[in-house]
Order: sequence, then structure tokens, then C-alpha cells
Amino acid sequence: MTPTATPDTATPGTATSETRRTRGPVGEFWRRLRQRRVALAAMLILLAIYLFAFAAPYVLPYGPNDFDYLNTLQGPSATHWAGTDEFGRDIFARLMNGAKLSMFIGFTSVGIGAAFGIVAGLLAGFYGGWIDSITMRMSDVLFAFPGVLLAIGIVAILGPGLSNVIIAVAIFSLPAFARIVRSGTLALKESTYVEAARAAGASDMVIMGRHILPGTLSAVIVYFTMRIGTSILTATSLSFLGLGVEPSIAEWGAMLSTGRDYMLAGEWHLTVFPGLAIFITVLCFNLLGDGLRDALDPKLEQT
Amino acid sequence: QDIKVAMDQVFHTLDPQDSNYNVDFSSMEGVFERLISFDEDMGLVPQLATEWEANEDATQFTLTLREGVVFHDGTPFNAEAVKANLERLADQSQNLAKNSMFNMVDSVEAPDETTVVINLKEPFGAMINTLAHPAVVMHSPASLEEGDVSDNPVGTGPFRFDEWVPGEQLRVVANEDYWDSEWPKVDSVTFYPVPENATRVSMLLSDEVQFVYVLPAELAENVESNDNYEVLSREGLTVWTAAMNMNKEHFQDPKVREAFNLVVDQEAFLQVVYSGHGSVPDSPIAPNTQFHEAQEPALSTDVERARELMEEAGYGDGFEVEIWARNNSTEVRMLQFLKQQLSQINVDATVLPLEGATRSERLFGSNVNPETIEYDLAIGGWSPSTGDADWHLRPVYATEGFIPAMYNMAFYSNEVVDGAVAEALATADPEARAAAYAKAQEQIWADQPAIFLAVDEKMAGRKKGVTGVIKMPDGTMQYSHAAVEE
Amino acid sequence: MSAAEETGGAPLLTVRDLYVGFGRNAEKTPAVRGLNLTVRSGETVAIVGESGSGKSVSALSMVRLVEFGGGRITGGEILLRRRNGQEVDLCQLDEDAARELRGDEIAMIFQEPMTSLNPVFTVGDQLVEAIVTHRDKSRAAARATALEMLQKVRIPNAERMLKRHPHQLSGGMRQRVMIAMALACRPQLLIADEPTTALDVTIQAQILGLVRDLQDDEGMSVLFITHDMGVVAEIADRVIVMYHGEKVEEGPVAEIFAAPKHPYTKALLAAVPKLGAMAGTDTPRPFDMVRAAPDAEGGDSTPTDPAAEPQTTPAAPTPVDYAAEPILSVRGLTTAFDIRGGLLNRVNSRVHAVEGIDLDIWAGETLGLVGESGCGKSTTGRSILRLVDSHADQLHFAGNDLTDMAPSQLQRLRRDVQFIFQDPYASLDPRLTVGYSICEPMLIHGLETRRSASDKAAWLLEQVGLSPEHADRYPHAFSGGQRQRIAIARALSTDPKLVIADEAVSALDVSIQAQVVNLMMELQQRFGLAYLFISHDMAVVERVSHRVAVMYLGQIVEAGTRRAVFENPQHPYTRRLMAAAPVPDPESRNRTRVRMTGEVPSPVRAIGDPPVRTPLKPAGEGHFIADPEGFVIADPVAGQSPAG
Amino acid sequence: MFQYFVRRLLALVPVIFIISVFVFLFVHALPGDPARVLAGENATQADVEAMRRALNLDRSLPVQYVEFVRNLVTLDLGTSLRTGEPVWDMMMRAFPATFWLSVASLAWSVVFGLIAGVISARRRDSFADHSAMVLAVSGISIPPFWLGLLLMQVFSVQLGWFGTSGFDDWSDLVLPSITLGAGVAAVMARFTRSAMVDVIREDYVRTARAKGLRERVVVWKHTLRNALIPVVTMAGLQFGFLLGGSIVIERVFRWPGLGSMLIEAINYRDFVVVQAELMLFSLEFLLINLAVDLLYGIINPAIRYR
Ligand SMILES: Nc1ncnc2c1ncn2[C@@H]1O[C@H](COP(=O)(O)OP(=O)(O)OP(=O)(O)O)[C@@H](O)[C@H]1O
Ligand SMILES: Nc1ncnc2c1ncn2[C@@H]1O[C@H](COP(=O)(O)OP(=O)(O)OP(=O)(O)O)[C@@H](O)[C@H]1O
Ligand SMILES: [Mg+2]
Ligand SMILES: [Mg+2]
Repeated sequence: MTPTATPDTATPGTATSETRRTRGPVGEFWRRLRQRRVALAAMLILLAIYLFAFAAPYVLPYGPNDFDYLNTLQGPSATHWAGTDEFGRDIFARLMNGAKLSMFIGFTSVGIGAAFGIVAGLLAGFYGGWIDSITMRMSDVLFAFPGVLLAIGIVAILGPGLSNVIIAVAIFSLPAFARIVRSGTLALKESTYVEAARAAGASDMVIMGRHILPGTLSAVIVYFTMRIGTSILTATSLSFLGLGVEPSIAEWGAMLSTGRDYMLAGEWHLTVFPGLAIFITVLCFNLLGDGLRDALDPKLEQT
Repeated sequence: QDIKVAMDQVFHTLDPQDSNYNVDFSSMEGVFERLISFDEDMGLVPQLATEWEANEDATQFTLTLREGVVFHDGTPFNAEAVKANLERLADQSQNLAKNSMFNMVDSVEAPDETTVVINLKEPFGAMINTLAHPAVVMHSPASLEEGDVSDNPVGTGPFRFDEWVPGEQLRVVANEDYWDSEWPKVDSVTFYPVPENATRVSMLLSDEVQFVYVLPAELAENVESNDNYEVLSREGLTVWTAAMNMNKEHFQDPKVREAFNLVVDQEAFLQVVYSGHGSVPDSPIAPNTQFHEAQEPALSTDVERARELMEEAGYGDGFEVEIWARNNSTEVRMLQFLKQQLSQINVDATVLPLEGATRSERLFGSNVNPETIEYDLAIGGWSPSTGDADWHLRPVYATEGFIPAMYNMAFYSNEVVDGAVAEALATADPEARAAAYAKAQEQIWADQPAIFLAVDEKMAGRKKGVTGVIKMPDGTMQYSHAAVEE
Repeated sequence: MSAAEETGGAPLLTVRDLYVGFGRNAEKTPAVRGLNLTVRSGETVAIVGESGSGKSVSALSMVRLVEFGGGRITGGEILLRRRNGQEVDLCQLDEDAARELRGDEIAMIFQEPMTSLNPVFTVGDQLVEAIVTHRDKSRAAARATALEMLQKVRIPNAERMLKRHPHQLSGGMRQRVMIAMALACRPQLLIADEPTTALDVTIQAQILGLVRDLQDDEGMSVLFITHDMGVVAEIADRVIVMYHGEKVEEGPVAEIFAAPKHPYTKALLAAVPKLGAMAGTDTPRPFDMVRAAPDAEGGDSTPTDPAAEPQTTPAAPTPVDYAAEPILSVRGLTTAFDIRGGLLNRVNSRVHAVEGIDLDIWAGETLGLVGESGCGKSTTGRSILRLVDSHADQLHFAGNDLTDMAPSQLQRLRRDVQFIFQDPYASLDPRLTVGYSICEPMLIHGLETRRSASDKAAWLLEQVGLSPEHADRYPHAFSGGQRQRIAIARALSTDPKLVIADEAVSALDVSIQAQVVNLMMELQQRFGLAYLFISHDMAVVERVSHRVAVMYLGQIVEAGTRRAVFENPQHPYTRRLMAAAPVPDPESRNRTRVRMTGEVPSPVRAIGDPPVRTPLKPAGEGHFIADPEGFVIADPVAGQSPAG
Repeated sequence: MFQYFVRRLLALVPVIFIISVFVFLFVHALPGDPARVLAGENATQADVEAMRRALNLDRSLPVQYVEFVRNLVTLDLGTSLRTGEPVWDMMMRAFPATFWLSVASLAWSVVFGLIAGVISARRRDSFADHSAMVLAVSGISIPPFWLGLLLMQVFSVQLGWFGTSGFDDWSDLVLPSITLGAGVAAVMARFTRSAMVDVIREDYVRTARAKGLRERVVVWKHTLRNALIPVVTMAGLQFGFLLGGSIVIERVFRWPGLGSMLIEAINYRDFVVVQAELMLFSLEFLLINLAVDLLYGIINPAIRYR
């Protein structure tokens, strides 16, 4: 049974097996993801938006902060594709320049929340006992606090600004992830295949990371991709309350919230275009999320 | 007939004497009366007092009262009632919001039924205007005894209080026994607090209310364009400025302050921030304020000259500034505008919109130190509710007004101004006061301790056919003479 | 098809040239290739065959459920004569028409009984639902029918059972509920896919008897899929043998047993373990190896004739050195599961799953552990590996004391002790390819590089009769038996010293079983591997064991050398177990088998009321029994669920 | 079950205690001084000091905390710093509006979300699935205030079908609850879909099919019921979101509920009200989620209470 013993009973199969290599779970995942066209397209669009955001200053005729008081509140036209805002700034230029920041806020804040939440949920579900009690009670506390309020509080205490907005959104995303992962973990840790991994000598880290976590990810991904939208919108509420990023910075949420004053006055383009930008981004994230989720589930491969 | 009004804030209290808020004054305008009131142009008009006079050095004021007036609870209105109210205002231990306005009152006498004499500890030339302040209402002495004036107001006005559901609505109904038999002409007036601008306007446009109080400038056109509604617009008393912190070295140089005023385009400011509804200031105080005097030269915009001045002052490469303001959308727009304008003279602005309570803590908190306070520019608007120059020039531009005590955020201190303000207070003679205030305005205009931005318009939306519900330049509204045309 | 004419009445179900495939290349590599078969009314047809040969897939096709598992019928027809005499082709029906037939005219019992009942509805609701779907009955009437069905399948306290949820039932009871549900509408045809595989002999016997009784009453036809030749001998009229997706032989049961024609059938029958076959020997003996060569071409498979090409019978086992220290030595192993309840969530009773067991296993030795369902066999295995909290006076493995070993040390030691879980599907991570699952233990212990681990995994797959290509597939794409072999391959990957094999070969057809058992024995000889072989199949245990322990209600009631225990069973419980084993010989089918009724008495006891331990006493050389005095034959314990 | 319930209720006590500390610290960590705010910008230092004494804010934090807890225990809750009104009365006045708004929003969004989720899980990658996805994404990427104002313009101002605002009539619930529930409906739809996809291949679903049940029954009864656990968990958690979201919605629709009251109170640093209201929110949330836990057992009897 040692490798040296192999040749004794070796069949021709071993010869072919020289060339093959068992893919790890990650490799398998990529292989399946590659088959999902829609998800890949969504990923490319996101990437394109993000990259274009870097190119925007060199490509577009207007900068995000070029004001023009003679042309304020213009509707969409050939010169200003998405119209201008109350300072006569080109909304399209602001949108493109803002993509970087908004996507960063959406993704990073949820990402941080998810990372901590997942770890907390895994540990709580897996070890139970006081770790579980503390984690869950903390999440009860955080949860019981309306999210926007928590964000208001955090920003009010830490002061406004980009990083604090991210922290605020991250903190109140955290308990949801912890809950989702914990409940999945509770179910999976009793499963026979986890016991089998333990019997094979796997450490707790391996068991949690390789056998339990992937099983909880489908719900996590769904929540994660939805949450990105919510988090950009939370940034909107914060901006509206004057607690967001610096007001002159082109950030989608901030643009939406300041445009609101002009909605009723008939200047819909001030809010529609940033809204559309958020919508497309969130849609792409969700399509990508669906792809990731399906790629995680080998049973869905053939249908 | 019933009139419904949408207000921009919630009501805080039903006792104007204990409030700092225009909504409270406005909603109680029909329930309470003052001794002296303002007309639409902030001119003084008799209300419960028919005549008034002051002694030479402005330390004693004598008022003659209207006869035949009774409070809603039947208590007669007389000199004792006035004495009770004024003593309440002067009693600093009451902790009322408006106590400090009356801290110079020494005693109040009621020699007969219809005469009241107010004795001051020191001269105070602005006393009559102070008495006309919308907070200085006459409560029924009986209700003051009862002690529940903050939620059960009893006055002498054409409307009596009916019900208040905090956060939801406030209703007053016609007082059949009003002393002026011509009024009231409507059966009730109901006020709804509606902080959301768009909702407020939507309520008017769908006929749920007949009057919106505080109509945001962006939405004025919306109302105007509809045949059934009209926009009431009055030039207000508020002068918007960005105070330049003169404890900062760069603002001690007059050239820099001049450059800042030159680089900012006030016309554009009006357009961007107020959709054109307002005017460019021509003095530190607003045209409707008593003793206003237009100053020369008028504000102008000259970016080239501004650059030169900065060059001369040694700041050709500019410097960094921090600008503070409130976090409402109007002031946030001001912040952005200033940031853009200042960038033309290489001044790099960090803007900081502050949430209300945080702002008052950082500007007016007890541990505020003028020497170390961080802002370079602070945006603010000041309106003197007395309609008198004193309550603008003294808190905003006199040395005694340094924050956190009052409202001098520029830490502007000038002997001429301080002297003129004191001089004007020492007399009740309008001409002498006018001369002193002219001197002060001139000096401030020359020194430019602030970037003068705008005098905004106070706007309200009204259903056509409704009359007598009006907006005042000080930002309050009046409805005693409300009527609905058929 | 000549043999078919001999039994039964008119053809009820006729399958012609059926092809079924999976996934993208459903056409290219079908799992079922050109299957033909006929079932006549009143007849019982058994399908036997290699594990993974397409038995389950064929059955699922006949009820048109294979589509829902990702399969596709790519050719052929399935003709059913309906009750009204009309003949329909199931392959051509749309989903709605097929649905009407399902449960009404054709009913099916699935291979996995434990997960086939919906956990959120009561047993009664699920039964009633099946009835009202097809019969124009009121719910009350349907309920009465449901009750009647439950009584028919001899569920004690049927009235109360109706209100229970599946999780409150033991495995055997769930299986009977499934049968009741399948029979509720009195179908013309019952398709039963390995209905007894997961069950121990006693319950198995009970269920077989039941199916037969019901068939007599209702006159329905049965298509019975199994790999247990004993069951076939007992129940079938006709046998169909499948191999590699095709039918290779068909005939009346007696004929097939007496004179198998196809080499695979011969191999199959030769590999059937028979209880008592080992009489007179002391050591285990490998099966006579009749490996049917995997057909490389994928064309017509012609397994090598065992007679023509006799496989090398492995050398006689090397004797075990009993003088040495045992590799595993257990004293007083006790495992109890707490049951909590009450306001303060205190422990108020315990499941005494294992109660003071002593075991020794020497290197190179196989210890067979037998006993009926729920007696604590699996728990014993898990306790030895310290996968559950348990107490032991002594737990020595290869010179290490496991009783209070740090978790990290324990992890390292687990390389040397491997566990093959009873339920192979559940023990494989559904999100990992089986290749990776097999590699994982090697990678965890740093035994191999990724590449060399892959090679070894491929080699192991071949050893258990699968092909290296299977490494890239996921567990759900395998048949029951294939999964079990994957689990075995994984357990062998780290070159362990001790393997705990919990029902490791129960789902395998006998030919593969023989192959796997031989592999295990070969490894034992070459590397001195020790096995704790847990099984309810008495014949296999007899074949593989050096020594045997019989377990009842958490305690060992008889232990000794295999020869002593099997040739001279002393304890009444042991005797009863042996009597319940099915005999793979159609000639002896009418003998009255001992049918045990009722459930195993409950190991659940209130706190402070521990079970009495009955110590073992010598009963001959190398043979011990517990005092039979204390032993009471279990009465039916009404509705007692195994875990409180 | 009952015992479990009582046990869980008891377990809430420490949580509530932690929350009370948290709430207290949160409130007191907010920059801004209530005395300062309440005194108004024109007030002098002396005014502010007087105000501070009048409001008992000059006492040490621990003393204030003890007072806060005592108020909680006796359900007295104290009086508003700003209006002097008993906080209990204020909350009881505002509670029904918020309650009905949350319930109406949750009800429609859960029903809608479930239906949309099931349909898209059932027909993965179909037109219906994609439409549901686009709707769901709209639901979370449209800011509530925007949707609210839009609905108000169309249905109140233009069409005149509903009142713009306020809560005088049950029909007033329609627009705000649609606005508030949109995000929740989206989350529910996505989660339902995901959970259904997980369950639909289980063995017992195959059994249901083998019984010959109608596809509708298989999907809506056998599959959905099992998929409901994660969905119900989410619904419980969304309740917290509703409470938070109602702050914005209440403002737009002039809803006389706790949300607008809370924002007012925060603006004025009316600590007593903020504390009491945060405690109420928390308690409500905890109870809802306790109810969700109990629901688990009803949905899936195999879930054992520990
Ligand atoms: N979902 C699937 N995808 C791909 N292949 C599958 C799938 N399900 C089954 N198979 C393959 O089809 C073949 C037949 O499987 P089936 O389950 O019918 O075997 P079986 O004869 O029932 O075996 P056992 O006795 O082990 O249950 C096997 O080789 C299996 O790997
Ligand atoms: N985690 C657990 N919690 C509570 N009771 C348990 C647990 N695991 C097993 N049991 C109980 O312990 C007893 C022994 O179970 P075990 O699985 O060891 O039986 P077994 O002999 O392997 O039976 P089978 O042949 O059916 O596999 C049973 O009554 C079972 O219900
Ligand atoms: Mg099978
Ligand atoms: Mg077992």
C-alpha cells in the first residue's frame, strides 16, 4: 500500500494516470464557472466599468468637477449625454469617474462585513458554547439596531468620510453574514462527510474551510451580491444626511441624494442616471453571484 | 371654512416665550397677540398696546394698552396681565428660551389698568423692537398660574387652541369673542409638520393643504407653473455669509479677505443655490432690517483682481482652508460652490458639512476656544427676529458676540463697530440710532470679515383664493387675517 | 426470452430497446443500453447485476423520473398495459399523463429509504395525499385507507403513527411507511429498488415477507432490484441479470441458480457467500476470484469465464501473532448520548448506545462485529476513533493511549486508523470530486504531493473496480455501490494500520463484494492491516473474520473465534441472528424463517437508571458469552423511536 | 415547546442588558450636547448651563445609566428632554403607525417574494426567472425615497388615487408599504429562489413525484415548505431592515410613526427618547426573531429545540 507497492498490482490505468491530475476544489470551481456565459459577461461588464473609470479622465471631454454656471440643470443632449447638474457639471463624466469609488464602497464595505461575518459565523457554529453565545448575542445587539441608525451613529462618532462610511456599512452587514454562515455551519457540522473528514485526520481549519464553508456559500453569495446594492444605497442615505463622502466628490450615492432636491422640479435626469448606474452594477453583481452560486453546486452542472 | 397648512418642521412647544423656532411662533400667531406687532414690511404696528414711548436715555418705556380685550379663558387683559408676562420673561430663573432677551429689565409697573411701565437696568434702544419679537406673546395670567402653558396655550388672538398631536398636527379654531369683530373669517386652521420638501409641495398640489410654509427655491417654479397656486415671496432678513476666521493668519490680511469676496460670484451663487430667488447683499444687514443702509461699492466679481491681491498678500500659490456648514442640502450646495470658486485663486478647500447637534457643539459648546478652533470659513445665515439692526450687528460683528457667546464666527473685532453698537443702544431716538448703525455698517463693509453671499427670499406656496395667510421677512408666517375668497 | 413465457399471465410492462444517458453526452455513453424486459401480471421479477450496471436508472426510467435527476431516455419504448386495457408508451407520454400513472398504476420504492420521506409532513398526511391524488375519496376515507395500509405493513400502533413525523421513526419503520405509500393505490406494478439493503437481517426478513403477502393479496406484479442473492432466491419468479448497462441473462429463478449460462452470472453466483461455507476452518479465506474483466472497448461485454481463466487465489493467510501486544485494546468503552429537556434544558435521560465494551484487535486480524440495527455497532467504531464523546477505562492504539490525547496529536494518529462510514453517500462531500475526496487524507497528512496523490487515487479506484476517469465526477453521479467503493478507496489511501469498516460492502453486488473483500484481505496479508468489520451480513462476516463479537443493546453478548461462534453459537441472540439470515437457494425458500417482529428495545434510559452490565464468561476455548439468563427476547415496543 | 419558549425568553434578559449598555453608550457617544441643542443657537452660556441642570444632565454617566435602567424596569421611561412629555405616551402614540406600516410591508413583500422566488427557481434561466431577477435588483437598487416620491407623484398628485401622506385611512398604507417593502421583497425573492434550488433535488421531492402528485403540489407544498427555513430566517432579519428603512419612508410620507420620532429625537439629542426608542426597536426585533425560531419548529418538526 505504500507507493512502492503500487507497481505490483498496477494496471494499464496507471500509465494514463501519469498525465492526469486531480483538480482541487478551487480548480473545479473555476472550471465550472467558465461554463457560465452570463456570469462571465457580467464580470466583464463590471471590469469594464471599473477600468473605464480609470480611463475616464483621459477619454472624456469633461472632468467630474468642471463647473459651468451657464449650463446648469441641462437635460441629456449630444454634448452632455446624461445632462448637467446644478453646478453645470457633466453627469456622465461624474458617473464614470464615480464608478471607481462607488464600486469600491459597495464591494469593500460588504466584503469586510462578509469576511468578518463569515469567520464569526463559522467559529460560532462550529465550536458552539460561549463563542457561539457571545457572537450571536453581539449580532443580536447589532441587528436589533436599525442599520441606518447604526451607520449614523458610527459616522457621527467617527466623523464623516469615505473610510468611516465603509466601516459603518461593514459593521452592519456583519451580523447577517454571521447568522447565515452559522446556521449553515450548524447543519453541516453534523453531516457525515464532516465526520469523515475528521476521521481522516483533518484539522478544524481544514474542516471549516474546505468542507463546511463551501456548503454555506450559496446563501452567502446571494446575500453578498444583494447587499452591494444596499450598501451603495446606504451611502446614499448617509450622504443625504450629510454624513457621507465629501459632497463634491463624484459618488453615485451622493449624486442620487443631492439630485433628489430637483426631482419634483422635473429634473429627473439628476437621479435617473446615477440610479441606472447603480442598477446595472448591482444587476451584474447579482448575475455574477448566481453564476458563482451555481458553479459551487456540482449537481447543477449538467442541466 | 378650514385652512390647512404644511410646515417644514415639527412643533416644539406651544409657548412662544420658551421657543427659538419660527414654526412655534408662526403656529401660535393666531392664538396669541403681542403688545406690538410687525406689518408685512417689518414696520411696527400696534396690537395689544395702542401707544408706546421711551425716555431720553432709553431706560424707561411706557405703553398704553387696548381696552375691552379678554383672554380665551375669560380672564380680562389688563396691565397686571402684561406685568405678569413681562416679569416671567425677565425672571432669569425661569430658564425660558427667551429670558436672555429681557435680562436688562429691572422692573415692570402697572400704575393703572391700561398703562404699563418697563424700567431697565441699563439703556437699551432696541426695546420696542424687542417687544415686537414674535416670542413676546401675552399669556393669560390664569394659565400661567396653572403652569401648563407649553401644551395648553391661552391667549387673546382670533383663534383658540384646539388640539395638538405632537409630530402629527396642530389645530386652532375660531375665537367667536375676538375683540375685533371683523375677524376671524375662517373656522379653523390646521398645521401639519412635513419636513420633506417634495412631500410638502405635493400636498399643496394635490389640494391637501392650502398653504406651504417654507417653499424650497428649487420647487418654486413647480408651484408657479400651475394656475391654481401662487408663490409668495418676500425678501428676507437673513444675510448668508461665510465668516472668515480672523484668528487664522491668512485672514488677518485685508487683501486676502477682499480677494475672497472678489472671487466669489454672488449672482452665480444665487442661481445655483437659490435657483435665482434672492438678492446680492449690499450691506452687512438685509434691506428689510430697520436702519439698513446700502453700502458702496457694490459687491463685484473679478477673478483677475483677486489673483493679484492674493499675489500681493504673498499667497499667490493659495493655501488650504476648511469650510464648515450645516449638512442640509442648501448649505451643502453652498459648500460645493465655495470650493469651486476658491479653487480659482488656488485655495484648496476641505468642506465639512456638520450635523446640527454636532455643529452647535463644535461652534457653541462651552469648551470652544476661539484661538484653536479649526475652521477657516464658517457658513451661516443670521436673521434678526426683532427686525432691528441691533440684533444683527451686535451678535454677529461686535466683539462681545465672539462664539461661543453669540454669533461672531469671524472673531471680527473693531473699535468703531463696537462703539457704534453701544452708542445706538444708549438711546431710543431713531435718528441717533440710525446714524450709529450707518457708521457700523460702513466699517464692516470696508473690513469684509466675511464673504457676503446672499439675502435669500422667504417663499411660501398658496392656493389661489386664500388671503391673509402671509409670509414675513423674518421667516415667520401670519394667519390671523386668513380668509378664503369664493 | 423463451424462459419468460413460463411464468405469470399477460405481459403488463414491456421494455424494448431502452437507452438512457446522462448529461451532455447522453447519446454517446448511455448508462442503460438496449434493455429489453417483460413483467407479467402477478409475477415477481428480480433484477440483479453489477453495481453501477444501470438497475436504478432503468427503474427510474420506467416511472419517468430519471429526467429529474439529469438523465434522458434517448431511445426505446416502455409499454404499459393500463387497467382499462389500453396500452401506452411511457416514453411518449407528456409529463402530465405520466404523472397520472405514477403512484396509481406504477409505484416505486427508492434505494435510499432514509431520506425519501418529506421531513415536514406527518406520515398520515403523506399517505393520504397519495390516495386522494388518484382516488376520488374524501380525506376521511383516505385516512381510513392509510390506516389500513399501515396495519398491513404491520406497523405497531398504526393509529398513532399517522400523526408522527418521519424523524420520529426508525429506519425500518420508515421503509415500511414507504411501502405502504407505494401500495396505497393498489398499483399494478411495484418497482422496489434495493428496499432492504440498508436494513439488518431481521427487519429485512420482515419486509420480504410483507411484500410477498401483499402480492398474494393484491395480485400485483413486482420488479425487485437487489444485489442480495439470498433475497432473490427467496422472492423472485424470474431473474434478469444486468451487466454494464445491458441485460446479459434472463430466466426462471431456479434455472438461473442451478444453471447460469452467462459468465457474469456464473461469476456472480460463485461469489455468493453462504452461511456455514466456512465450517471447519479457522482462518478467513478469500473468495474464489471471479473478476469479470472491465470491457475496455465499451462494446459487447464478455466477462471472462471464471472456469476458463481462474484467477490466482491469494496465498493462504499468514497466521496472526497473538503473543504480541494487540494493536487496539479497549476496556470498558461506554458511550451515552444525553437527551435534554425541561425548563432549564437539563439532561433528563440518556441513550446508552455502548455500555462497557472490551475489545482487542491484533495486527493482521479481522474482528467481525455483528448485531441488529441500533445495537451500537457504529457508535462503537466512532467511539474508538474518538469522534464522539465517550468514556473508556483503557483505549490503547499501537502503543498510544488515546483516552486523553490532545486533539492535534489525535489528528496525526488518525492517519493510522481509517473509518469507512456506513452511509457512503453522506460521507462524501457533495462539493468535491471523488478524486479529491480520495486524495484528501493523503494531502492532509502530507504523505504525497498533489500529483502523486492523484496517481495513487487513480490506482485505488481501479483496485475497487472503478476507472480512473471516475475521479473527476461528483458523488451524486455514482450508483450506490460505486459510492461505497469510493469510500473504501479513500480509507485505504493513507496506508492505515487499522480500518474500521462499518457495513463497508453491504451495497455491493456480490461479485464486486468478493473483489473488494479479497482486496482487503490481500492488504491485510501484505501489510498486517487489522480490520474491525461491522456488518449485519452473517455470511460475509463468517468469511472475513478471525474472531467475532455479537452485540446487543450496547453490550457484547458473545465473543470468540469465528469458528467457535459460528459453529457453536451459545447465546440465544446469536442463534436467532443466524436463523434470520436469508439463504441464497431457491430450493429452500419455503422453509419458515424466523420472523422477528417489533423493534429493538430502546437503549434510552432515564438518568440514574443505568442498564445492567452482564459480564462475559468463558464458554470454551477462546469463546465467551454473557449470561443468557438476563436476556429477554424483545417484545414489540410500540412506537419506540430509537433516539428519543 | 412552551418550555423552550420560556427558556428563550429568559435568555433574552442578558441580551437586553447588553443592548441597554450599548444603547446608552451609543447615545452618549454621539457628539453634541442636548442642553446646547435645546437651548438654541442664540442662547448664552448661562442659558445652556441652566438647561443642563434643568435636564439633570449634569450628573455622572453611571448615575444616568442607573436611572435609565430603573426607568426601563419600571416601564416609566422618563420624560422627553425636549417636550417634557412622558416618553411612554409618545411611543404608544407613534407605535401603531409604525407597526401597521411594517406589517403591511412585510406581508406583501414576503408573499410577493415567495411567489417570485418559487417561480424563478422552478424555471431557472427562463424569461420569468430573468424578469424576477431584474425586478429584484430594481427593488434593492432604487433608493426608497426615490421610489416613494415617484409613487407619490404618479398616484397622488397626478391620478389622485391615494392621499399623499399621513395616516388617516387604511388606503394611506398602500404607497408607503410598497415603497418600504420593495427591498425586502427583492431579498425574499432571491433567497427563496436559492433555497428552492437547493431543495428541489432532494429524495423526498422525488418521492412526491413518484406518488403522481401534480407539479404544483410538488413545488408549492413539498419543496417550498422545506425551503422555507432559510427564507423565514431572512424575513425575520429583514424586520430590522424595515424598522430602519421606515425612518426614511416615514419622512417622505409624513408617517406619524416611531421613525420620524426617532430622527427628531436624534436631531435634538433628546437622549431619553432615543434610548427608549432604541430599546423598543431592539426588543421588537428580538421578539420577532424569537417568533421566527418558534416558527422553525412548526415549519419543520424535525428541528429539535435545544
Ligand atoms: N446523475 C448521474 N450523472 C451521471 N452518471 C450517472 C448519474 N446517475 C447514475 N449515473 C451512472 O449510471 C450508471 C448506472 O447507475 P445506477 O444507479 O443505475 O446503478 P445500479 O445498477 O443501480 O447500481 P447499484 O447497485 O450500485 O445501485 C452508473 O455507472 C452511474 O455512474
Ligand atoms: N448522535 C446521537 N444522538 C443520540 N442517539 C444516538 C446518536 N447516535 C446514535 N444514537 C443512538 O445510539 C444507538 C446505537 O446507534 P448505532 O448507530 O451505533 O447503531 P448500529 O448498531 O450501527 O445500527 P445500524 O445497524 O442500524 O447501523 C441507537 O439507538 C441510536 O439511535
Ligand atoms: Mg441502484
Ligand atoms: Mg450503524
